[in-house]
Amino acid sequence: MTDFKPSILAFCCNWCSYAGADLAGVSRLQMPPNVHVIRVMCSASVKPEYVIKAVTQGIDGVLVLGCHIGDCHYLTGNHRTAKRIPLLQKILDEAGIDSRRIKLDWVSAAEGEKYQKVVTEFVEEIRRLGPNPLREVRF
Amino acid sequence: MKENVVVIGAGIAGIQASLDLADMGFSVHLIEKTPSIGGHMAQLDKTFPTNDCSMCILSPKMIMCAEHENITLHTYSEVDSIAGDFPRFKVGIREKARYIDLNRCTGCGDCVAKCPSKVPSEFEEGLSIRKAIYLPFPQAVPRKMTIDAENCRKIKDNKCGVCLKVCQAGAVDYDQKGRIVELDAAVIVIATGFDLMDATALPQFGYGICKDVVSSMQFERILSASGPTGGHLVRPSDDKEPVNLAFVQCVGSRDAKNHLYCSSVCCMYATKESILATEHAPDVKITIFYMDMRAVGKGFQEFVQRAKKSHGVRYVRSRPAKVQQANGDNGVLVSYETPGMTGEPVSEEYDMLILCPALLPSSSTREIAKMLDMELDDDGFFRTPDIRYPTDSSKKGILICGFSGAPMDIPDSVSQASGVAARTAELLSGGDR
Amino acid sequence: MTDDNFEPNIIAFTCTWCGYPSANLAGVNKIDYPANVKIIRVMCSGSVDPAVVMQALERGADGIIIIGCLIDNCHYVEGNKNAEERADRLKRLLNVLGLDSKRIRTEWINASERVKFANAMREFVDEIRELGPAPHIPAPKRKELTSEEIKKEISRIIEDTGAFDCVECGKCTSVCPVARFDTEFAPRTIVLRSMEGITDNLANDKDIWTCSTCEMCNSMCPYKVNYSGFIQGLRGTAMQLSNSPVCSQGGLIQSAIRIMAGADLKQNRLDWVTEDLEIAEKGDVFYFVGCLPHFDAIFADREYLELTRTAQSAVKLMNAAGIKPAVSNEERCCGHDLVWSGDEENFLKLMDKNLELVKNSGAKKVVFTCPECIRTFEMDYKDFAEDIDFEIVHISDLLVQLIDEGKLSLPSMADEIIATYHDSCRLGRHMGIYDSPRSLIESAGMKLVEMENTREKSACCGVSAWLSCNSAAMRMQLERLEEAKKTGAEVMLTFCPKCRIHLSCAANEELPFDRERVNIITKDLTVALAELLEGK
Amino acid sequence: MNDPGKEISRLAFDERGADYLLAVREEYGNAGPAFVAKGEDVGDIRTDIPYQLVTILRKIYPYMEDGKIAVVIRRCEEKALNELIKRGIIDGDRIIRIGLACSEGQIEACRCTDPVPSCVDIGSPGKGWNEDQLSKELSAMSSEERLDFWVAQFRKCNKCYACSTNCPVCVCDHCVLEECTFVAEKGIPPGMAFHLIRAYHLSDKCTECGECERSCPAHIPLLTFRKMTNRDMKDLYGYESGDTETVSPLLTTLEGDLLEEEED
Amino acid sequence: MQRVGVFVCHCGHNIGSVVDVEKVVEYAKQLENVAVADHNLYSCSEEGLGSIKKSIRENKLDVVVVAACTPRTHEPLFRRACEQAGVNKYLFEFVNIREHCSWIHAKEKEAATEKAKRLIAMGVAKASLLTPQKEGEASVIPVAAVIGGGIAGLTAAASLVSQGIETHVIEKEARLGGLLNNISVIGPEFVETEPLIRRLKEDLERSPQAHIHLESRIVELGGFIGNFDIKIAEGAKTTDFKVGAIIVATGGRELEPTNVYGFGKIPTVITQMELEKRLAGGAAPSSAIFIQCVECRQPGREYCSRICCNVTLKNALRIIRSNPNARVTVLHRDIMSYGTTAERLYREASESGVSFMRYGLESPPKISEKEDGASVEVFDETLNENIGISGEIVVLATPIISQEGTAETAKLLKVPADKNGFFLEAHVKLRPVEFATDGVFICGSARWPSHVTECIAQGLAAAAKAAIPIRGGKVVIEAITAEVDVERCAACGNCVLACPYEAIEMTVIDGKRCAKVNEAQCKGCGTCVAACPNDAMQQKGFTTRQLGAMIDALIKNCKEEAVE
Repeated sequence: MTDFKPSILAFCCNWCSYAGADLAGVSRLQMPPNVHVIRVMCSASVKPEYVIKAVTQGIDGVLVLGCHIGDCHYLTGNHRTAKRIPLLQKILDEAGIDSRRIKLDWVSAAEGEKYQKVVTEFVEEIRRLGPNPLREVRF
Repeated sequence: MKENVVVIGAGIAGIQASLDLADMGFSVHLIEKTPSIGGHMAQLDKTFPTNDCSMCILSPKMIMCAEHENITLHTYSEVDSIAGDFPRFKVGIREKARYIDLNRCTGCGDCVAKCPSKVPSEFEEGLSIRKAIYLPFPQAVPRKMTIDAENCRKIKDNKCGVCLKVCQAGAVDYDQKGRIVELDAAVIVIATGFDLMDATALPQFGYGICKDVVSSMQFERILSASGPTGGHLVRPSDDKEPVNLAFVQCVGSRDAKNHLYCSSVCCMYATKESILATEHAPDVKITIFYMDMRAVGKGFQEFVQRAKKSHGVRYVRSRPAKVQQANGDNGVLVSYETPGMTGEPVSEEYDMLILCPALLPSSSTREIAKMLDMELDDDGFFRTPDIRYPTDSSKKGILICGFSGAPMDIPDSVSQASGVAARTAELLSGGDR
Repeated sequence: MTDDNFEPNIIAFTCTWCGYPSANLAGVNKIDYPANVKIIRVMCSGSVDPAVVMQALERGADGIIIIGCLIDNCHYVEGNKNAEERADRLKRLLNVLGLDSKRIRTEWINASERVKFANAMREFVDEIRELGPAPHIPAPKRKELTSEEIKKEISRIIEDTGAFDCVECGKCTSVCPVARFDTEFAPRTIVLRSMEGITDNLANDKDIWTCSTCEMCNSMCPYKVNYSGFIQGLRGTAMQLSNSPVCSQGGLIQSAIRIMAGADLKQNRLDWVTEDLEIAEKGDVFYFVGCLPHFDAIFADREYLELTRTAQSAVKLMNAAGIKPAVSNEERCCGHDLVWSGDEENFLKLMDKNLELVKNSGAKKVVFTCPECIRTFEMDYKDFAEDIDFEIVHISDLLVQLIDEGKLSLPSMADEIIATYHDSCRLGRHMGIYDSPRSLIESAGMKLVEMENTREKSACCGVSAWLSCNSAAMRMQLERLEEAKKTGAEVMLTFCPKCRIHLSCAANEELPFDRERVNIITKDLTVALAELLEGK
Repeated sequence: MNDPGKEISRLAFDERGADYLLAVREEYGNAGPAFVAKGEDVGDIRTDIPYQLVTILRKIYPYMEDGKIAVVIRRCEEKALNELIKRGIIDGDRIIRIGLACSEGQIEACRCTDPVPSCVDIGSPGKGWNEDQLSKELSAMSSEERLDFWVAQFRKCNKCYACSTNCPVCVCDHCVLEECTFVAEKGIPPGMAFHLIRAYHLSDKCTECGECERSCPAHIPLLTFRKMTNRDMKDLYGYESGDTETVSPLLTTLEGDLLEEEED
Repeated sequence: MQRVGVFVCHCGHNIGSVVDVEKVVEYAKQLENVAVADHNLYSCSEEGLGSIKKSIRENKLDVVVVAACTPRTHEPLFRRACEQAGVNKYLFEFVNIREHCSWIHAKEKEAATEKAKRLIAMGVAKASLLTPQKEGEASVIPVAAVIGGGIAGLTAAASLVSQGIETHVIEKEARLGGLLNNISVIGPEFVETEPLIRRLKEDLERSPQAHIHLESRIVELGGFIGNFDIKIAEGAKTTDFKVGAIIVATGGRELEPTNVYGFGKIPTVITQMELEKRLAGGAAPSSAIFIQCVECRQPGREYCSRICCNVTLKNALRIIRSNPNARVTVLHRDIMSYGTTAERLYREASESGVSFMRYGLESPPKISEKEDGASVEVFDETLNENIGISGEIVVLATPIISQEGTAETAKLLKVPADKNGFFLEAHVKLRPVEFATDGVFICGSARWPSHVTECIAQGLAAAAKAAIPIRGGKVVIEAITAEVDVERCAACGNCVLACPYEAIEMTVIDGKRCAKVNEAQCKGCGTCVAACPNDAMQQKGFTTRQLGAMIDALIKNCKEEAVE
């Protein structure tokens, strides 16, 4: 349905993806207004429980954006993220929640355009997937 | 006891030098001719190549400068005399009368509203007016009013006096006198920056003749949200949004009859201003007349590519020779030779023309050089004799940084300003190499 | 003074309809006439270009006779009238040059009058034999330049004029008045091509001749490249490669000047000196008249020019200030047109003669009215000759000085007329004299109205050194006249005789628009000032 | 087998020098975990009732300052014990293992794929199942059907915490699911988050002993969910819980197998 | 409950023109715990800060939320303002409604205003749960290390030493001097390089404070500002030492052209460095052709390497000065001789006969070998003609590229490098010689190709920035480290293994096994927090309840919206 406005949560790490988002802003790269950024110190500090909480309570999509492997301000923080999120996606898939609602990607401080691309494509993907089925499911 | 260091000129170079010196533990006296620190960078809307809003990255440093316990500000003051030599200089600072009690004034602005006499504002490059009692710009530091004696009816011919009545803080004091502050200083840092060349000296460009020919600094003010037009891109003659506008580079620079040197920053700020212009007025078409597109810094080439590709800026490698009034009194006719193959004289009509005049060593650079008989190079910048110390002037103990030494952009000025702090520490720790 | 076995060399231009048939009939009827005569058939006597006649005299003919139909039955209605009128003007020029005007003769002979033809021939040959040989100027020798020498020569020119500094910014082309109309011509491209060492096309490059050398580009160049000096140098080299220009007036004036350079003539340049004018052989002040008499002769059909009145006025003004200027009949053309068309060899001859002249007159100050002459003295003479010790001053500066010193007082004009002043490029941009003419106009009580393009930006009259007269020049002249008219001035004052000639030439043409737009008379400022003395 | 109890107590006390024995004993008609000191009567030890003794062991371990404890452990319990040893929660040397091979019926009940302990002391090793029937069906379903299935199942949960209490590897005393930081609805049933968080927490510990499914009063097929999660863990990182060396992949760096930078 | 103050900024035009600030302020007023909501034109100006401080005092606020630009520039500024108004500087939350809202949704004003509301709701939710923190302090070892012994590194070291600061210089080659070792004279004033390097070397060798390590590379690097410990492999042996600050001056190197313009095939086609050697030997060619922008300012390597034009001008003049009738041609796409002395060099070159020809990127010069050199055919844009020139040598002006081994250095120092391999400084305009990582500084061509004079200036600047913490003696540590709730910790060991810095160990506290964080070593990344299953591990300023509250605020907002 066309007027479906997806609500999307994005975790951005202070050193790379948050700075990339800032650069996208400074370069006035336009993107859909459905993404809400939470600044964390490192993508590795994003607890999978947050993602589960968000998805199970109606958030349509969660973006976890960290530094490129090797760029992490905290050395190998983003390695852990790179291990956790795929497993989380599989578990959600097992439970029937479409794993494409969760996306992990790497955006460096100099990649304003990539941030715009990731955000815009993710919103399109979520729009295609439609609203989160768990929204109406009343437990 | 902390040694005293006097820094003359509070542009970005002076501010950065003062902050680094103060962080190193020296007691800094920062002298600024105008009522507020900030220098020309305060007038800029954005800075290249990241388009950071200039005031947003400058005001934190200005505030840190004002609040740093090791820095004493002497604004609206000039260097009266410098005697002695390294490391015991005697500096006389003439603090001009502001007719305002700095401790009481809160910068609320009630007086400005009532003041009757209007004066063209230097900060807005004459595009809008300020009052006789004024605050140079909203984010001024110190945020205190100043009464400009020449234009104040009360001080000049003892009439009016409305600001005294209106000021609840009772900060106005018409018989305040300027004073001379004597201080001794171990090292003197000169950061007197640049002045924009007055383009009326080149009548062929029509500055001051055609209304729609403006200087680049005026255009920066037009683009600025806190500027005279509130950020709306309109042309001076009829306040209409220009459809096509052009930049002319090297006005007075790279010109054997005026200034042979290249002012280093005009190519980049013209590109920046053109990108900003397309943001303010999306369907404006922009042409930049240039000689060599000197985009040499980090991210500069990509910046120019972006201007070309996603903002449709047209770069023409040619220097216009003549600018005449188009029809009526708005718009201009620019005649230049088409570059390359055709090579024939063409004149095109533009709604608005922005000149990028030469950036000259400032008048205070000359005054101070005369006062200390320091050597200037043939372009009027301070000579730095020893290549190992780019910030050492021809006199020991007197250091220079920023535009007073050579044309350079903000990052280089900031680097030199920090370099001055290192040299000061070297000189004063006796370990001079 | 004729040596006895001198056989004159006579050329007869015969028109096809009368002249030539009469010669045929003379032949058929075996009426002989001296063999010195060589016959050239032309369609009509009117088609004989005075320049061709002059060049014939220059290259070796002793006498030229033009034979056309009887007046009023010229096959082309008025061909012979034109021929007559042109021959008169040519005679006057020869007279001024010191060549006997009898060397040119016109005869109107019907096709059948074969006897009249033969008699005319015989008569003319005797007359010329009587006169003796005309001075013959050999054609200038062409030095064979190898491409290496050319390159060296050009880089010397580039060195002298600072052309190396050119950064291809295009300012010169964008202000060049010629380039605006003639899209082929671009000053920048000419400089660049030579800088890149491309000199092979110099032998047939026509562009270098179209430059009007008005130095608008010099005034605009940010790196002080002396572009006009560059063109002057190039033209000199081009001449060596026998790349000669197409001169206006068919090269008549150039060949007259070459004659003045090559031959020792008994000139009569001072016919304009009336009794009331006091001039002298020697004196502190020497007045260099220039070729005004010659132009008056050549352009006699435009009476309102009255170029020699400038000379008269100048002397009158000087006399009024108590100066008896030395003026010499031996004066030669200053050589301006030759130096600008690359004929350095003859230019140097003229220079030596003139410098000799000034030295003999003992003058310490030489006064000029003609901007081209003063520019040639001030710049080219000082360039080539070393011993220039006299002061070079223009009449305008002299008059202003005299007025300041109170030696001269000009009564101001009764009814104030509105005038505009045209800065000739030689006086303005080349010499930098802008203010004295204006102060003179003001002190004369005239209301000066400035044109839009004035002082350094003053527009060019389109032609210099008789070289670049073409459609572009024409449009420049019309534009200048229109600009003058637009100021509402009644008269356009200037000091330059050449500007007045060229601008007058434009005014004569058939105009595609209402003539009123360009209808403004030009007047020489010296003459205007002198008229004040006479209370006009 | 004659009386397994005797055999076990012999093995534990006499042969392997244990001070205590932990086993399942039947008393007065109901079977439960029994903690027998050396020399005490072992009683009627039952080896056919599936009971997670390692959970009990973990709970009493802090209070047993010294002495060796023998435990009757099946393969899944052995692996659970290894997980606890790996995390330093239990000192392996103090535990004596008495391997019990599961009976056919038990293997079928647990759809166990790895029923034989490393050393079989009691019972004869049976053949493990290769696939859990339900998880096969589930993975054949579309994600909507799977979602409806699990929503229906999890709607039955009344948050009695039996599953986490009885789970040998669920070591936290204050379980985060008891608070509303992540499990928003305070009411019953607790919503999907409860189960998904638990699945994630156990992904690198669960040894598929099936105790959660057995102890769930609402009969939610939790073991199937555990098996599917473990299969994901195996697919992603080739990790199977149950040994004392390999560190959980969620805690280690990418080492060699660097995720090649997806060049987009 | 906390009294929260919300201050929404217009930021002049940047936010005010897209987000309806008044409507957002009204919305913020009715949020839970919000005592006061206000807006001003420039919150970062003195006036803005003044009004916030006044509002904190008047309304006795506990926590401040500012909705403006990115926290990465102004967070310290607003935190200090809160401190001055009596609020602990960590009871402050920054909501970015400029870069993350108004600037990127300029055309959807309505949606941008709604999003701003939601962001502020999330900010307030977190702010209500903030707790006061105290910053840690660490002492600074008064020793500095300079990596790289080129002109920039030597200047920095010489300046530090002469300020009385002990400095280690770590140079991977066998001798100091870097690129200048094989350049004999530098433009634009033709200064000899040998005495310059020699004097700097002597200053260092003479001073007891300086330790020069040649042929040495850093193998290990740990610690943080004030307490770095460096292990270097010096020839055979390895030495390690502790330093307070590190200056990176690894410089750049000249690009070896890869089969372009016949390099490698035609012997007379050489690079600038090769030409420097020949000119140093005094052998000036009779004619030379310089080609600029070789393999740069083109797709794949877009940047302009800033110095090659001036190097070409200098070398062209050296050829002409030693052989006046030499013919020198420069094929270029722009001459980048910015500044005073460089532009005069350009004038002098063109006046002494160097001819400059402009070629387009699409029509590069074509080279063909000739017996006594090479001939070049170039399409001159201005003359619109193909021009053939021949030259005894053809010099390719290739760009300065990043030093090899930059990737390792970056990894060791944990500092970013851009796509061209040049290090990324903290802020391109205002912190050009510092890295985002505290205590690590950058100067010279490692940051960006720079002239010798610029390298020296940046060397001095880096020395100043390094001297500040060392002279200060102590350094403040951000209070965002992790802390363990001993009560809840189940000693599962996840955090110990997860921590990238091994800053956590398992201990026993009054009989209970639990994890313990070494505050000084913890960098505050939060990896352990995510690994901890039962919320025992919390990161100051980013606790699970705070972030949970933010997620709740978003969920609540979306539900309301769905209902509308």
